[in-house]
This record gives sequence, structure tokens and C-alpha cells, in this order.
Amino acid sequence: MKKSHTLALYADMDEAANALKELKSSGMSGFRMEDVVVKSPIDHPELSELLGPRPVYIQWFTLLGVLLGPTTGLVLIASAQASFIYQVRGGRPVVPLPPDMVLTYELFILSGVLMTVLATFVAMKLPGNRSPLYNASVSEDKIGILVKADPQSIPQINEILGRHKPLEIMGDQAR
Amino acid sequence: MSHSVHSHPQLDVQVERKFIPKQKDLGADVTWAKINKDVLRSLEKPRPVFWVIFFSALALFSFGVYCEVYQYQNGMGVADLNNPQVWGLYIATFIFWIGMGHSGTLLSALLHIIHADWRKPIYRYSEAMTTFTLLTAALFVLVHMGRLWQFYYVVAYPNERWTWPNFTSPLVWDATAIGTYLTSSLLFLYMGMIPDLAICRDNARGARRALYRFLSMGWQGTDRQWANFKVAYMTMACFLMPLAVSVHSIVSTDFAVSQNPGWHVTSFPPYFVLGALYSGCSGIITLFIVLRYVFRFEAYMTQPILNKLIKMTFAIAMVWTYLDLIEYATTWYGSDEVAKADLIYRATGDYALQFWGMIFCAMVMPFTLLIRFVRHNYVVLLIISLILNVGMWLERFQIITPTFAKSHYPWTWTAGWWPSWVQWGIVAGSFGWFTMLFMLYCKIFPSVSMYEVKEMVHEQNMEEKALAAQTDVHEAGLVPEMKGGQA
Amino acid sequence: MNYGKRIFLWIVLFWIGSAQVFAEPFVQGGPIGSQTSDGYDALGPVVEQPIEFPHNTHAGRMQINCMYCHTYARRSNVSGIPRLDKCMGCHNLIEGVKDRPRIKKLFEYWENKQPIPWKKVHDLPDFVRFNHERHIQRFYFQEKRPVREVCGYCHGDIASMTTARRVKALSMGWCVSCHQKDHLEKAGSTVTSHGPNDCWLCHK
Amino acid sequence: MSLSNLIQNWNSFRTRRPYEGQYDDAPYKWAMVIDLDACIGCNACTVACYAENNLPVVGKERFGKGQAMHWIRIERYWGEGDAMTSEFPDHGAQYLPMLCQQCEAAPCEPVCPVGATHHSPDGLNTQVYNRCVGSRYCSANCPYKVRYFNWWNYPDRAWPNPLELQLNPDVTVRSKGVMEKCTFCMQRLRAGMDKAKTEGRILADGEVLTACAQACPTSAITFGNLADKKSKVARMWKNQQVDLAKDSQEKSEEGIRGYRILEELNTYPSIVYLERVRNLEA
Repeated sequence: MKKSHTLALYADMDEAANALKELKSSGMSGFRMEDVVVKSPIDHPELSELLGPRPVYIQWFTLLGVLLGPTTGLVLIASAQASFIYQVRGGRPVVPLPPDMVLTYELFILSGVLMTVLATFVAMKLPGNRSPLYNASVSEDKIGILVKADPQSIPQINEILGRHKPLEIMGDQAR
Repeated sequence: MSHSVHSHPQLDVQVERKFIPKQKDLGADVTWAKINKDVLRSLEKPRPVFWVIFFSALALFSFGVYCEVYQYQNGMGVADLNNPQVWGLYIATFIFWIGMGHSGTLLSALLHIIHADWRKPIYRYSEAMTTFTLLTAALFVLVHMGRLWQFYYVVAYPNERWTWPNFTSPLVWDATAIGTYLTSSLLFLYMGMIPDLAICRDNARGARRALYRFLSMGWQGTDRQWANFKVAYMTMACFLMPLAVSVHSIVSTDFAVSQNPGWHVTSFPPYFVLGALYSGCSGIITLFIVLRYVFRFEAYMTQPILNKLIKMTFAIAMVWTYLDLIEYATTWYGSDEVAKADLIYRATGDYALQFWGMIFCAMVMPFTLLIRFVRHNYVVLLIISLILNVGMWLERFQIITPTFAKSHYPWTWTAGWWPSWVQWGIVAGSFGWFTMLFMLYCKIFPSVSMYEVKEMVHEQNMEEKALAAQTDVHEAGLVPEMKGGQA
Repeated sequence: MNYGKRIFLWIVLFWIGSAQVFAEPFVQGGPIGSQTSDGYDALGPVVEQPIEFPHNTHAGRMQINCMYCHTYARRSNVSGIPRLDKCMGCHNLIEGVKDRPRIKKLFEYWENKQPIPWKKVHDLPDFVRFNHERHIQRFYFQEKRPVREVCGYCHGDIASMTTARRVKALSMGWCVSCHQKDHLEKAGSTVTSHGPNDCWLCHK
Repeated sequence: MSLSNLIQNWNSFRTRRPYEGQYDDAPYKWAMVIDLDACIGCNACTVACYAENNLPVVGKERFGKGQAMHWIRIERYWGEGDAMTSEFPDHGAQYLPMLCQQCEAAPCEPVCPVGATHHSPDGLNTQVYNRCVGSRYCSANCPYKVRYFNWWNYPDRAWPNPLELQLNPDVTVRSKGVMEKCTFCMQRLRAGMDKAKTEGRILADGEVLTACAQACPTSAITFGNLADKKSKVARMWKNQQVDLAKDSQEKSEEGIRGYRILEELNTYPSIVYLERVRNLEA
């Protein structure tokens, strides 16, 4: 069944929190809390608590980066030093550990950073994640609550959202 | 579970302490909408004076390019470098620019990790400064090369010749470290800018809108995006903090690993890192004053924030001074007679003027920051921040030149070496290049982080509210409840 | 989440794959040293010689040893271009071909007392020193390999060409790819060693 | 594959040099002895080096700017105190031919970003011109300052026609932006070593000389193979009680003159200088 969307804009974060609370406790059919998206100009840990678990798995990519990057780098550097044209320089060992550690350290950071950035884009589904309803004011000073639900539940949701002094409710079945 | 003040007297103290009002970094009249308006205004069509300065910088840069082309075609001899004096201004200025690039990351990453919120209005342009100073420094590596057209020999890639760069060379460590640092700080800058780019996208038209739409990559400020963003941004900050420390300590190994008198010093890595932070911080103060004036950012770049910045700069200057003096002290009390002679030569020889100039500009001048008048008079502060940076440039000059002039082998001792106009031209050109890039940046991207200043405002309001609630409670003589006491 | 997991897996696989290449250059093609395509084949320009010398007749049909004409190859850095009297030493006596245009040209140079202005086909950069002597001594005299194989490593199958043309890259990587292989020390022995890897052996 | 090479030869890749007996099994280790007592400061070695190694003559002005290219230079020092007589001050003059010391643990080698300079198996400090990118770090780190940079494109004007015909074809003419230095006349050594290898032997003592050693009228410069225990150079090193792998030399008695310059920097040079002997009463 095709789902419908509705977006309510709030000027005040407390009102938005109340609206979320009521949505959560409503327990209506054709609607899941995972389908609620809050759009806001700043991060809002207090609203996220109401939304339920939203897992972040960027750190696993970072872990992968910091494990694989330096090991590959170290082996690559050491085997480059030991490749056919190997040369003794300044009486030092051909595969000297302190310089290789310096480079390995830099590779550790570089691969960690690159994997984190990559993971961020994967996790945010960027570029090009366009949700159906967007209002430019959520990047300015409004809090938006976007709900995706079965079309028949939308009026009820709109009613709940409307109870908490929204500035505007938009969507397919908006008033 | 509910606690009352009367049954647990110590809790009363806790509650009081929790709401000790902090110094407000921003005024109470700042609203979210005003932030958008003010910062977006800085992206509007520039005034004519912008173009005057921009084209002057471009002219300066063009002169630098001319000098470089002249040098490229005729050989390094035109720079009047000679056998003991092989490096000259190029490496000195290289270190200067690398150093300038350090405080942006310190301010941004370190202060982000320790949740020092006052960084928020000023970290964005500092990071941009980091990126552009690194780009400028990278130019000097190329300018300095005798055979610029073979620069790719330094790059590690599996080539047909079976040859690799020499991984034991500090110059290769440099290249790796700076490459890593440039990549990471560029990504850090970009990542931190994504929510702001979305704001720009929502408010721009035409080609600019297309640019911001492309760069903001569809950011909509959803809760999932924010949650991921916060984790990623903190992770990057944690990587960048040690990276910034490692980069300049690796630059210092260019000198510390060699065995020239005056360079072969164990304390060089921390000394260089602190020197870098020092010059970077005074660079940030300079740009603070300029941007505040040009873009009318008085509401965001406020005196409390400037005070904190100055305190940090002063502290760093003092640590740097200490490390500089301790370097002289260890040389003086050490058994290396050549290094000792080099130290005496620095202070009394051909380059004594530069040496004492450095001592005055970089060691004595920071004490003026203790004066309240200096901290509040922006013209004076601007001049002093520039003097501090001149001092740091002189410091780099007097690390390199006197050591070459009097090193281990007496027959090669030279006196009175002075760089030619080509070197000065390229150094001047680098300032033009940096100015150009930074001016363009300020007109294309927001130089104040909008979303983080909004967070600041939000937190200030929350605090205000909590404080008000507490005052109400006290006035009404009611018992305050601990947060979460209902659970 | 599935999307993320898939990318995660791809990265791991890519990493393991790339780890197979440790500090080796990228070279395409088949076994190095074979005279067909080996990734280092690079045909040089066609060089117009004053006389279109038929290597295929001399080295191919006649089976003349390369070092009969290029006499210096076994005792000096350069292999040497034969002097005109070397050509004449034979061609004075070969009556049957004297009326051919190329031989006529040869006699013309001889009678005018002019050297033939041969042009260089295998030209190395000035900073490279290639020693023919050591290669010939090692592979021809010590290991007793056929001369066409020994010379052909670098010059290709000259015996099938008329005027010579460069068929190998003669680049540094190409030299190194052979030097790093183990070669027999002597004919019939099992002891092998690779070529020298000192920079100053070839660079001056 | 490089990785297997790394694992197989791990121990040799982790060895520090120089160590005692490093050249015991090697055929060659080139070394020199310069007797300062015999040196009369005539500069013949410098001239020979210019001719042999295609060194450009830079002219008075550039020489004054410190851009000279002499691979071997005669340094003139004036004695102090008693060594200087007021009547004949020239008696106090001392000469010291300075050339690349071919250090065993050369400070210039590890700092080159592209590995253009490294240590050859016969104990020479190499410089590969076409690999050099001109970072000049090697010169900055050389305590003897015997590395010379091509500040200008000398081939343009150093050998006007027909002088280019006297260039040595076995030595590269260096372009601008390249570091160069004394090679112990590598082209001569190389040719000799190749010839000897073909003949299945090693070079005899004195069979190949560097240009400076050959040109020296007083035979102040002795050049030879230190790995060959019977060579003149090896005997001189032994008599002077100089050990290649030691950074300070203990002499058993007074009057042994051999020393190496700036040994305290742990460079382990391959050139031994013999102190000048003076008779101050005369």
C-alpha cells in the first residue's frame, strides 16, 4: 500500500517534543515510530530520545580503517624498501623501523579519516537523499516533524500534530 | 524517588553549583533567524573595496609567479642561494605557512573534543585559514625544488622504474604528513560545513544554488543525519587533534634529524608545534578583527570570545618562549662546542638583528596582551597580532640562515648572505596567493558556522530558562527537584 | 543498513585484493623476456638508413654471427658499427651481387673514401651506461646460449628484419625486470644469481 | 615478490653499517689516504678533476657568490701562534685537499627524498643525477659541504664551441637543478672492474687511479682497494691505526699521523688524512 506523508512545522522545541510524545503513545495502526523524521536546524538529543533507537554504525567503518590502513601501509613501505633495487643509506638498516613508524602513523590517521568520511556519506545516504516533503524554514529556525503512514491514518496524525500549536501542516492531505 | 533540600543538605550545594551562570559569549538578542540573515549577508555582492584588495593580491601573486617562472627557466642561481646557504627563504617561509595552518585545527578539533563552545563562531574561518595556508606551504615545496619538472619522483606510486621514494627521508615524512593533514582538514572543513551549505542552498538562487545543492549533497537536517553527523564529526576531531601535533613535529625533524649545529636539538618537535600554534593563533586574531569589521559580525565575534582567544594565545606564547629558552639553555650547558658557537653567532653575528628582532616581536610583545586597553582596542590588537607573526617569521629565518653560515666545517663559513629579489618576490607572492584564496572563500562560503552558533544560542536559552526556573523555585520557597528524580 | 553492510564488505574485499600487490610496479602482458608482447614492447621509430642493410640476409639466411660485424660487443661498452672495409672484405669477393643497387651504393662510398653515415637505432639517454661486454661474456661465453637469443633479448629478432628497428622499450623498468630474475651462473650449472642492483652500474 | 624478499632477507635488511669485517668478503672497498705533509697546494688535482669529470668553470663572479663546482678543493689555512713566523708568514700556510669523504654512514644518504644518493656495494657514496630532484637536503646535512648544486644551466655556456669536444663521454654533463659530488672517478673504476671481471680476477693495486691521485705531483694522494689487505692503501690505514668501523682511533704511540675529519659525527669517512709535520725550530 502506498504511504502518505505529512509535515508539521513548530517554532518551539518543547511543543515538538510534546507532539512526538503524543504520537508515540497513540499506538494507532498503519503507523510506526521509525517512520517519523524530525528535521531541525540543530542537533536535538532531547527529541532523539523520544524517537527511539536510531543506530549509528560509522564507528565500525572507522575501526576497519584504522586496522587495515596502517597494516597495509607498513607492509607496503617495508616491502618497497626491500624490493629489488634496495639500497643501504647512511649506514642505517634497509628496513628501518622508526621512519616506517612515522609513516604508518600518518597512514593510520589518513585511512581512519577517509573511512569515517566515507561511512558518513553511506550512513546519511548522501548524496541525493531527498525526502518527499521539505521546507526551507527547517534550515532556518523551525522544527519539522515528518510522518509517513497509511493514507487512512493521516487525518488522525494531523490532528495530533495540530494539537501542539504548529505553524503549518503540509502534505497530501493537509488541511 | 524524590530528594528534599532539608533531608540532604549537601544536595543544596550541588544544585546551586549546577546553575552558576557562565559568562555569556553571545548577546541575548541573537535569534536563529538573525543568524541566518547576518551570515548570509556576508555572501552578498562584494563592495568595490573588495575588488581593489583582491586585485592587489592577485597582482602580488602574479609577481610571485613571474619570479618563479624566471627561476624555473634560469636555474636556482637567480635566488642567490649558494653552497652552504642552500635553503634560504623558501624553507623558512614554508615552515611559517605550515605553522599558520595549525591553530585552525587546534581551535576546532581540540576545543570541540573538550566541548568549549566559544570556538563555534570562530572555528570556520580558522579552518579555512588552515586549508589555504597548507596550500600556500605546499607551493614552497615545489618552488624550492631544483628540478620542479621531476616532482613526481617524490610521490610513492608503483612506477615502471621499480623505484620508490626514500622512506627514511624527513622530506618524505613531510610530504606524507602534509598530504594527510591537507586531505583531512579539507574534509573536516567540508564536513562541518554541510548543514550550512544546506542553509545557503535554501536561500540562494541561480548558479550559486546549483553549487550549494551539489555541495550540500541533499542535507535536510533529519534526525538520522544529525546523529550520524555528530558521531562522524567528533571522530574526525579526534583524528585531527593528534594529526596536527604530528605534522609540525615531523616538519621539525627536517632539522632535528640532521646533524647541523643549532638544528640537532631534541626539543625541536614540541618547540615547532608550539611555534606553529602561536603563529596560527595570532593569525586567527588578525582575521578575527578583519572579519568582524568587514562583515559586521559584532554579534558573534564578541569581546568574551576574543578574550578567551587572547588568553589562549598568551598561554601558547609563554610555552613557546619557555621552549625556546630551554633550547638555548641546553645548548649552552651541553658539551657540543660547535652548537654553542653557533648559538653565540646567532645572537652576536651577522644575523643578530633578526635574532633580537625575533626575541622582541615574539617574546616581549605578547606581554602587551596583558593590558586591558590592548585587548579592547582592535586597531592596536591588529597591529600586535601582525607583529607576533613577523616575529615568528623571523624565528624561522634565524633557525635556517645562521646555521648554514656557520656549521661544522670552518672553510665554508660565510658572512653576510642575503636573499635576492627573486626570493623576496616569491615570498611576497605567497601572501598574495593566500589573501586571494581566503577572500574568495569568504564570499562563497559562510565564514561563521551558522548551525553551531544556533546551538550556542539554544544552549544559552536553555540555561537561561533553567536559571529562571531555579530562581522562581527559590523565590517561591519550594523544593527543587533533581533532574530525572521522577524515574 | 544493508547498503552500509554491502559497502563495508566491498571495502574489505578491495583491501585484500590490493594487498596482493606489494611494492611491485604495474606491468601488463605475459612473461618478461619473451620476444612477443610482454608489456614492455615499444616499437621505436623507423630509422631511414643510408643503405637499407638486409640483416635478414646476413644474420638470417647466411647465419653470420652478430659479433662478426659488431666486433666490439664482446670487449667494450659499445657493440660498434662495422667499418666500411669490413663490408668490403667480403663484398669485394662476392661477384654475384655486385650489380645490385645496395651493393653499388656501398662501392660508391668505398670509392669516394667516405664512411657510411649510419644512424643510431638503439639510443640510450646520456646518463645511462650499458655494457655490452659483460652481457655477452655472461650469456654467450659463460652460459653458452645461442647468439641470436643473447642479442635478441634487447634487440629483438634482428635476423628477421632488414634495417634494424627498436622493438624493446629499453626503459629502466625493462632492464630491472630482467636483472631481478635469477640466471644460471654457467652452462650446465645449477647456481643462479640475479643481475646487479647497484644504481651506479648503469647510471653515470 | 617484494614481500617474500622482505621476509627472506629480514636479517640482512636490519643490519647497521659499518661493522667490523664488513668488506672481508667483498671484492672492493675504495679508500684514500691524503698526506698533508706532501701536499704543496698546487691545485693539480683540482684541474685534473675539472677535466675528467666535466666540471663547469663558473667564472669569477659566481665563484665569489659561492656557486663554485669544484669536486676537490684546496683549502688554505694559516697556522696560529708559533706556527706563524712574522718574517715569513707564508710558512704558516697549510693546504688541505677536500673532496667527498665517501662516508660509510653518510649523513647525506638517508635524507634524500628520492633516494638519488645511496651506498654502493664497493663502499662509495653514489649520486644518481637523473634521479635527483634538487631538494638540496643532502648538501644541508653534509658536514664537509662537499656537495655542489647546479645553480645554473652550465652546459649553456661553460663549454663554448669547440670546448665541448673535450668533455668526457663517460661522465654525464649535469643539467641545472641537480646535486653533484666527487665520485672517486667512478667511470674509471667501473671500466676497470668490468674488464677485470671479464678476465676473472679483481683489479690489481694501482691499476686504476682517480684523476686527482694520478695528477698529484708529490703523490700526496694514495688511492686503492681497502678490501684487498695487501694494497698500499690498506697497509697505510693499518700503519696509521685507523679502523674503518670505529669512530675514534686509539694510537699506540706518539707520532702516528693518520686521522679522519669530523669523526666525532659518526660519519666513518673513507679518507684518511696524514697530519702535517712541522719543524718549528728551522
